[in-house]
Amino acid sequence: MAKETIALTPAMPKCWNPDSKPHKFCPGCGHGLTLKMLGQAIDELGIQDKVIFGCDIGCSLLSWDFFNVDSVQTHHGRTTPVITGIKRARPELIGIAYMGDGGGYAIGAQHLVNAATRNEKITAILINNTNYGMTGGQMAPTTLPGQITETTPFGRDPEDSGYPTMGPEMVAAIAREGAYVARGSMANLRQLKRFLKKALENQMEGNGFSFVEVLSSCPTNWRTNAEATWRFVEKDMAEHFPVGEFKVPGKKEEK
Amino acid sequence: MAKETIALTPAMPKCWNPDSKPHKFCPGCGHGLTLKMLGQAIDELGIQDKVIFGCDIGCSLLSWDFFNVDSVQTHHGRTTPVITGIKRARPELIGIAYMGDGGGYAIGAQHLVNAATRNEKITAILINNTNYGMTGGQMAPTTLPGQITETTPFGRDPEDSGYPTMGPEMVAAIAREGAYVARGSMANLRQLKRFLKKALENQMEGNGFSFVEVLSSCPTNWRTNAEATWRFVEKDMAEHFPVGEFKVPGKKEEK
Amino acid sequence: MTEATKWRAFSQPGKRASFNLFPDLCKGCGLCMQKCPVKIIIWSQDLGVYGTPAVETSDQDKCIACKMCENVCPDAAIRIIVNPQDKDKE
Amino acid sequence: MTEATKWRAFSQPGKRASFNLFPDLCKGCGLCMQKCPVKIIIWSQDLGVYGTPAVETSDQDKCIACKMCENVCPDAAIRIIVNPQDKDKE
Amino acid sequence: MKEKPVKGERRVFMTGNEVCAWAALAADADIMFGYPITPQTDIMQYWTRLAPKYGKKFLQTEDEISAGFTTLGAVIAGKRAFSATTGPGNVLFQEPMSMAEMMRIPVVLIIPMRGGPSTATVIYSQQEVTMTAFGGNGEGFRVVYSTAGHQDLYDYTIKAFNTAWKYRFPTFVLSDGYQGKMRESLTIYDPAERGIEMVKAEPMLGLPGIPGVDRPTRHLRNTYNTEEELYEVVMQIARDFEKAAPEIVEWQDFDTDSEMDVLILAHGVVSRAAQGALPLLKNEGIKAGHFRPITLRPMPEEQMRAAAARANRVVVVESAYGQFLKLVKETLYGMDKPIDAILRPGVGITAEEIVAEIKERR
Amino acid sequence: MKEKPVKGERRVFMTGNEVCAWAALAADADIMFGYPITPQTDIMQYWTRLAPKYGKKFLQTEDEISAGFTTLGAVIAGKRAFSATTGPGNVLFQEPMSMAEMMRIPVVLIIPMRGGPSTATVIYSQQEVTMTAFGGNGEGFRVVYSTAGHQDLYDYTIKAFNTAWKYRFPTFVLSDGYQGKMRESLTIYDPAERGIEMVKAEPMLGLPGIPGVDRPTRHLRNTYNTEEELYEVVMQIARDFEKAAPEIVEWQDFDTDSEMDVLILAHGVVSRAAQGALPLLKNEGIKAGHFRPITLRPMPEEQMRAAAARANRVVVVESAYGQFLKLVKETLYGMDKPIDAILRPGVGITAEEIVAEIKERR
Amino acid sequence: MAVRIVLAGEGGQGVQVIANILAEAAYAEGKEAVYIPNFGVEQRGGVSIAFVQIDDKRIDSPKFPKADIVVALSNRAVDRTRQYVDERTTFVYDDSLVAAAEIHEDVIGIQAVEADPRSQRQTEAVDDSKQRKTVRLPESAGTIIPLSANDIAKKELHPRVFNVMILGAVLKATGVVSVEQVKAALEARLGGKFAKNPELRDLNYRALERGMGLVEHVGVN
Amino acid sequence: MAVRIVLAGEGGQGVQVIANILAEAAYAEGKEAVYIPNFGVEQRGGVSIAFVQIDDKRIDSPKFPKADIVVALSNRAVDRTRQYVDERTTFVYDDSLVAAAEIHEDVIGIQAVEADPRSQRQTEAVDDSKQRKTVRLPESAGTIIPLSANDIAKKELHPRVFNVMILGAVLKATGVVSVEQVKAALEARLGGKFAKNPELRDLNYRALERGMGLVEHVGVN
Ligand SMILES: Cc1ncc(C[n+]2csc(CCOP(=O)(O)OP(=O)(O)O)c2C)c(N)n1
Ligand SMILES: Cc1ncc(C[n+]2csc(CCOP(=O)(O)OP(=O)(O)O)c2C)c(N)n1
Ligand code: SF4
Ligand code: SF4
Ligand code: SF4
Ligand code: SF4
Ligand code: SF4
Ligand code: SF4
Ligand SMILES: [Mg+2]
Ligand SMILES: [Mg+2]
Repeated sequence: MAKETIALTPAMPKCWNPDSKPHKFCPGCGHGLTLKMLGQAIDELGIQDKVIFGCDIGCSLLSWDFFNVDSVQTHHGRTTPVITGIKRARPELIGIAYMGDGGGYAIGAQHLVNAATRNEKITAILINNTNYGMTGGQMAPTTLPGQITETTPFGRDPEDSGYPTMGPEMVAAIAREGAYVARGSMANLRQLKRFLKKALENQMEGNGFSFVEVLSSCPTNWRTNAEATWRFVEKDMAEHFPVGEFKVPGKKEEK
Repeated sequence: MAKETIALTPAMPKCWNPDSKPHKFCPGCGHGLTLKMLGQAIDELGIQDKVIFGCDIGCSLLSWDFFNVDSVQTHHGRTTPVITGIKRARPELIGIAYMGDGGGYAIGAQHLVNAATRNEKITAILINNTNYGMTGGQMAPTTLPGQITETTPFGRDPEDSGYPTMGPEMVAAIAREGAYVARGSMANLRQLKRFLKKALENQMEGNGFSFVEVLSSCPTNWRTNAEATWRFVEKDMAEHFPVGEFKVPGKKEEK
Repeated sequence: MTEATKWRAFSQPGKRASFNLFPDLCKGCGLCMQKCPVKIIIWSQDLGVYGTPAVETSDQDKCIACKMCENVCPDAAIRIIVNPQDKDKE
Repeated sequence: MTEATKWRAFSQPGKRASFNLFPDLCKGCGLCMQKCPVKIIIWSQDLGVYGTPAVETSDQDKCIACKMCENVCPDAAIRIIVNPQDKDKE
Repeated sequence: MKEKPVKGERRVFMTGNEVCAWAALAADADIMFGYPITPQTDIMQYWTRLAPKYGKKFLQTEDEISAGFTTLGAVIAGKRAFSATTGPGNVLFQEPMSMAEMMRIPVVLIIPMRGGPSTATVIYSQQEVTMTAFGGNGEGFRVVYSTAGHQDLYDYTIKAFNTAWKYRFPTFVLSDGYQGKMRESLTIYDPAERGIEMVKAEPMLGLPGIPGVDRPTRHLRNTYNTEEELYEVVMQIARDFEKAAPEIVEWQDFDTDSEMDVLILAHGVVSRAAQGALPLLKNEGIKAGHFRPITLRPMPEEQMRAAAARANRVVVVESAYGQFLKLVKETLYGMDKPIDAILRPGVGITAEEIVAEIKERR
Repeated sequence: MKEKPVKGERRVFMTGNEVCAWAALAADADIMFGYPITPQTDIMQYWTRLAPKYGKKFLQTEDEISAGFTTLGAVIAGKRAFSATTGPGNVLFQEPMSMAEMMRIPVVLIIPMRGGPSTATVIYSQQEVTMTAFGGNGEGFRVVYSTAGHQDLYDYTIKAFNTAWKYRFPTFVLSDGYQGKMRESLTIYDPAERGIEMVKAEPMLGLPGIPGVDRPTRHLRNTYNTEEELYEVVMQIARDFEKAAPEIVEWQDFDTDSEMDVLILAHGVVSRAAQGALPLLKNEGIKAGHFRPITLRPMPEEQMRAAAARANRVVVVESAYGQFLKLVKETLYGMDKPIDAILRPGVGITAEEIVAEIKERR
Repeated sequence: MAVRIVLAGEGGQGVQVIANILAEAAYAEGKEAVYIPNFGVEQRGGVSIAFVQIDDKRIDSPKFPKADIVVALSNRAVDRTRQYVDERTTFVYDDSLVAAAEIHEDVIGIQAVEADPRSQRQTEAVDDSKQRKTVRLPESAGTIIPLSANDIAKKELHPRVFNVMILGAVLKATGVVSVEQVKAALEARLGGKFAKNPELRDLNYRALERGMGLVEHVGVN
Repeated sequence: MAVRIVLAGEGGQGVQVIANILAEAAYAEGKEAVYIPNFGVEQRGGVSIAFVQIDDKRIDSPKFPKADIVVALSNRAVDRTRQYVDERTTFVYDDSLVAAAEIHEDVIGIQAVEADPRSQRQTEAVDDSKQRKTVRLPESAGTIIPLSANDIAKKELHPRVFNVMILGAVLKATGVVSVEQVKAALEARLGGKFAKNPELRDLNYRALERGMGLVEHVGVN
């Protein structure tokens, strides 16, 4: 049968804001996939009216009007404290702090670390795309050894600037009972959604801090085509960043 | 035989600056003990002419003229970057960043975490006295659960503000080959000196980042007498903060 | 705002499911293509939202309705509609 | 600057070692006291640098020259000088 | 109904920091965020002891940047939130304050100034005037009250909450280390009993209903793609600020009604020395007046110019190296009054010193 | 001897950011620290590609606070270090800059301004004037060059290193997003060949010999216990700054020699529009001149006043909401020239717009 | 006075690279040129605008309110550039419009992907609300020139050289730089590729000339 | 004009608490009082200074250049307060000086530790360079009053009440507040302790009076 043009409703999560679609992310960007999983998680949990979505500066800012949930776009690295303030003020709301690896591990590392320490009852989602996407592809704390970026034109040299930050590992080392810490990947969307959902449920149950890092593509700055994009996420990144849950509430641990 | 008054040279480390003694720390303060061990380590390594000592704001600032080594007093939380800048500019110098738990784990946490990530070849020494000493005893990230401070007048409630930051554990979770990470205590001075010496040697060998947290007293803000001071350090703190080495260079690990 | 918004879609019917591509959403990233287990997704002559080629299937009858393409599309530009008889099997 | 600076010290001789306390360094914190294994360190009538009581030993002959007090003093206000005959045993 | 922290009127003797904590309670502030710094820390310490009794909250953050952004978060969520800082902490606070300026997030920040630049002293100063009024990468769309004593601290801390929430500009209560740590007497009161109604703190986000379904979604942002978009936004804020300015400005004048040999211009605690200098100058046969702007931003321009017009010359006195002087020159531009300045960065100034300097420079 | 990055004179066509990287190389800067931010990032990107060839270093830090403090560390250690930032990054840089101001640590910071307040735009602006000149909790003991094009960027970036190290004040090279990203032609050269000698960067710490034995120990600090101690320190800096000011100030004037109907005051890139407006105004029969301060801090006061004295009225033009205007009013205080202002926060201004406004307001 | 040029298109249509080549050619010819790329926050997906001024003497303001020629290559670009158009402006747009070919931002002549030969076109079109809306042209413009560069490039040459055609059109319309200089600038950028594949040079030159052929010299300056 | 008082001593001698009681008593008496503690960066070990002004009307500047009475309780305190002394100043110092008893900063009447009864005094003293240096008194002062409050407190009363004696001396010298008000202020602070141990009240009152007895009313105001 021939290809024909019809009118149809796309399979967007209910909480997506159709007026801002097509969204502002580049073709093939992992932000879009993560936000799809997050949207599905919000839909499935039925919390669209309770979520406050905060996005950082970095490509995450492009999601400022992404959802039909009340949203605030903050400063680079500062989404964690803004969402913390919202949550402290109104614990009945569900706060999501959405940021990049630069925002979370570099300029905002003190906020991430201390939100984890204090066990803030918020959900932080961090896009690990091994570079600073929005500013055009500089080295991020997560940049892979040897990876060429705008500020490591000869490849990241671990002798000079170290190895990629292991975020969830770090957060798990300081977070305590009630915290949920995981690393998902756009290479495993079902798992990613499960992690995101658990991270939200953990907040809804009032257990403590939830943190999910997401291995995510940046085809624009990596200068990859679709095949190379998948390869980078599934092979190169996976080699450096183990995917899984690092801390699950309920399991009481002695530190 | 009767007590008589004589003239004698005190058993101060050679690199101490006698003109600033008695030093500015309170009676019974662990800063003094740590700096004694550090002074001995510098003497034993014969590096007085190579060390640049940087102190933070916090009681550590009281050491700005403590040693006869070139010193710089910086801003609250910013000693790590200042020493990093010095070391990057002149790798032949030995940079020591000396700070409190507020300076290192709260306001300067992004610097600590990222110096560890980049494996900066500097030595960071952090005084854990479970409070903000200089400002008069507020909660620090390291304050013990239930501990009464000026900003937790009813005791630190982990439900509200979390559990103490596990600094070396966190740093060890992100630091890589070449890093040295340990937690010492004024309750074990010989071991503390060993840790400090190893931390300096690690820098001298150009291996990577060295970090030593020191369990340390603050009798003024804890409002403890000598007996209670020792008890707090040896018992209460030790219960929460395991002493030992968390990362030793040479042991190659896969992350 | 309650009504679900409809978009223009290029629809290709097939034995088990139809492949519906929203050209105003497709950015031509190709992620779907790589993930189709039966490798039927190809570059289309039709253009997507950025003027880059959109995608279509070369033979929709070969589609196994796994929805992989729909899932991996960051832009929700594909919708697979499983034919009624197949739906029961799901 | 090369010459090691001398300070005023209260010196108490004993069988194995002398206990030397620098009143201009002692802040009267009492940390040494708690750590003396033979519990001979006591509050002195003499005052330290902050006008608080300094310390001395109640019976220096009981001192075992372990130097614990010297080591734990954050202000380097104590110096234990082991008597020559004992020195050899060290 | 929840119990009121301050009932009726009460004469008290306290430190300025304690006054601020009580004022925030009286203004029905909901939550304080803060990071310790001398001489501000006591505000937090009093708040942590008092607030729980009235169901109010506190969070000690990891730094001032976080204190600022958590405060903004709480305001966005609909609470009357505030913070306090000074010196290097105020420097860091400029980042969140610039976001507040752009996004019209009301916020109250109490600043007992300390010496600068850098860490400097923890004691006293008036060296944070420029930064508080115009800090960050913005245009100074802010309200700054400069208080001269404990009664002011109480009155203007309460007022700051209403100014901020009514006009939606970041609002600052400036004082100094002396005031923060010093004790003097004042009257505290329940604002309601004096007819002061607190402007309601409405949520900017987290309203009832499903967004996009029951109501439009709220999407707040501070980033723009084109210069023209930004221009419109900034000009709108500028218009709002200028419209509000005449309603916001406050000042005091002393003996400025008739012709003066000299008009002393001073703000904050230094104004007290200026007030003290007037009778002394009179004794010396010098006809002096004193004008004190209470709001440094917006500046009571007309009023200051009117006062200056009646004087032969003007003397600016401040515990900074010309920060207030700059504002004065800008405000009085076009007048030809000679201006003398007594600039004492970081140190206190007394009535006697002012008198001596005025006599000397006559 | 190491190879010189720029030899002789060379006409080139590049972006402003590239110019800055070349200028720093030509000035023999040793190391750059920085954190990415548009429109500054390219400076880092050019530097990382060029610097290794000449044995020079680079470190990307975790944020601007760290970029500032690592830069200071390297300067303390005796290296010619620099950084670059803008907008919100400039806000954060105020903390380390206030330490530099206090401790007399020379440092060069390049700032291609972007729109504000807050994140705003990444494009163009002149809204960081107040912050760059007076930011932080200090008194603005800083030098600020405002450049109008790529030749300026090259010349003044080189000069900034010498000003900073000679006078020991933080020194800023202001430009804007257009300049940073735009390409135009200029001549690059080896400063030595033009007789410009680079002031040596001496170490403040880490000198030869055992401290306290072979030489006095260096103990640097920025904290003081008493107000009086601080006062002496600040006043000393003030005296040094005022002494250096006449040697530092730079300006340009255009057609200001004879009587003018109107004097246009503008700085930076807007000065080019003002220059362009002069012939157009002449065509319209308006006698106009233009004065451009190149140093915004210290301000060429005398020179600006002299130019203003010859004009009937003054028009201030800037891409900000009155930041330069304030400086002008302060500088011209005591004169009675009417001042008009064309304030366009965050947007570019053209010669035609200036002409139109001047005609309209005549 | 300077010739003022605005070029706008979708990210990926290669307007920045054309602008750059134009400015470089002018510079090489001894003229003064200023080129400013527009840089919003988005890496991709935003409208991409380039501002170019070319003159014999130093150019004063880098930004200008109205352009001598505005080239808009997509609907959004038309909207975004309307503000630069007045009665003295020549407004050029591509009437094969939104269907513009993908050309990577900073390389001329390379397209990431092309349609599979098996691809079929859709059989019919429904006109629903989400369908691409048409755009109002800036009527105030002195001259409005529609081009079908995209279609022509596809049909006659190669979709890859669409933006070189546009460059040719601007060149002809303004006459600010000589064709030789532009060819030299192209050579400087793509010389390596041309050497490997001389056909590419030919294709680009033909595109340039075809583009020039699409417009009259409208005497912009 | 306000009576201006400076009290200075080593951290731990309790000058802040005396200053506070003085100011509180004045406030209670219906006067205006301003009290500023000096706060350097060190928690302990620095010289502790208190500035108090008492007047019948509102006090203008919280800080003042010269004091009516300066009390210095250690050598360092003498050095530090020299700047507040001029010819109208009454300068009071303790000539048993540096040997001042430890009293915790914010509590009157408690000393952390006391000498062990077994303690012996040293037999002789050498006069080496590091020995505590003597201090030059501010000769410009109008009146200089030496007190031996510390010694007297030790001998006659109890070292704990040293600072209350000083309070008494200031009270007498200035006459700014009535003894009754000061007693009431003491009662307000220590009432609980007094109730438990009435002897303590007596001791404090005696110290206050003994301190008053040490000086004449010098008519400061
Ligand atoms: C204080 C400050 N510094 C720098 C910037 C510039 N900036 C914007 S986004 C960004 C990095 C974004 O990287 P990341 O957080 O990893 O997010 P991504 O774009 O990769 O998703 C930077 C440095 C800024 N906006 N504010
Ligand atoms: C930016 C800034 N914020 C706050 C302060 C005030 N401050 C000085 S020291 C200090 C805390 C000191 O605590 P810590 O680092 O634990 O050191 P400690 O005194 O306990 O040794 C604080 C908050 C400051 N100087 N600068
Ligand atoms: S630049 Fe990278 S991270 Fe940003 S939107 Fe594009 S692909 Fe995504
Ligand atoms: S306050 Fe605490 S940490 Fe600071 S010097 Fe005193 S005892 Fe030491
Ligand atoms: S549903 Fe599965 S088989 Fe069908 S086109 Fe999509 S990916 Fe291929
Ligand atoms: S994944 Fe989506 S956007 Fe990408 S090519 Fe396939 S349909 Fe188009
Ligand atoms: S040396 Fe040992 S035994 Fe002797 S006094 Fe010191 S601690 Fe006691
Ligand atoms: S430890 Fe040192 S300072 Fe403390 S009491 Fe003993 S001798 Fe004195
Ligand atoms: Mg990233
Ligand atoms: Mg601490």
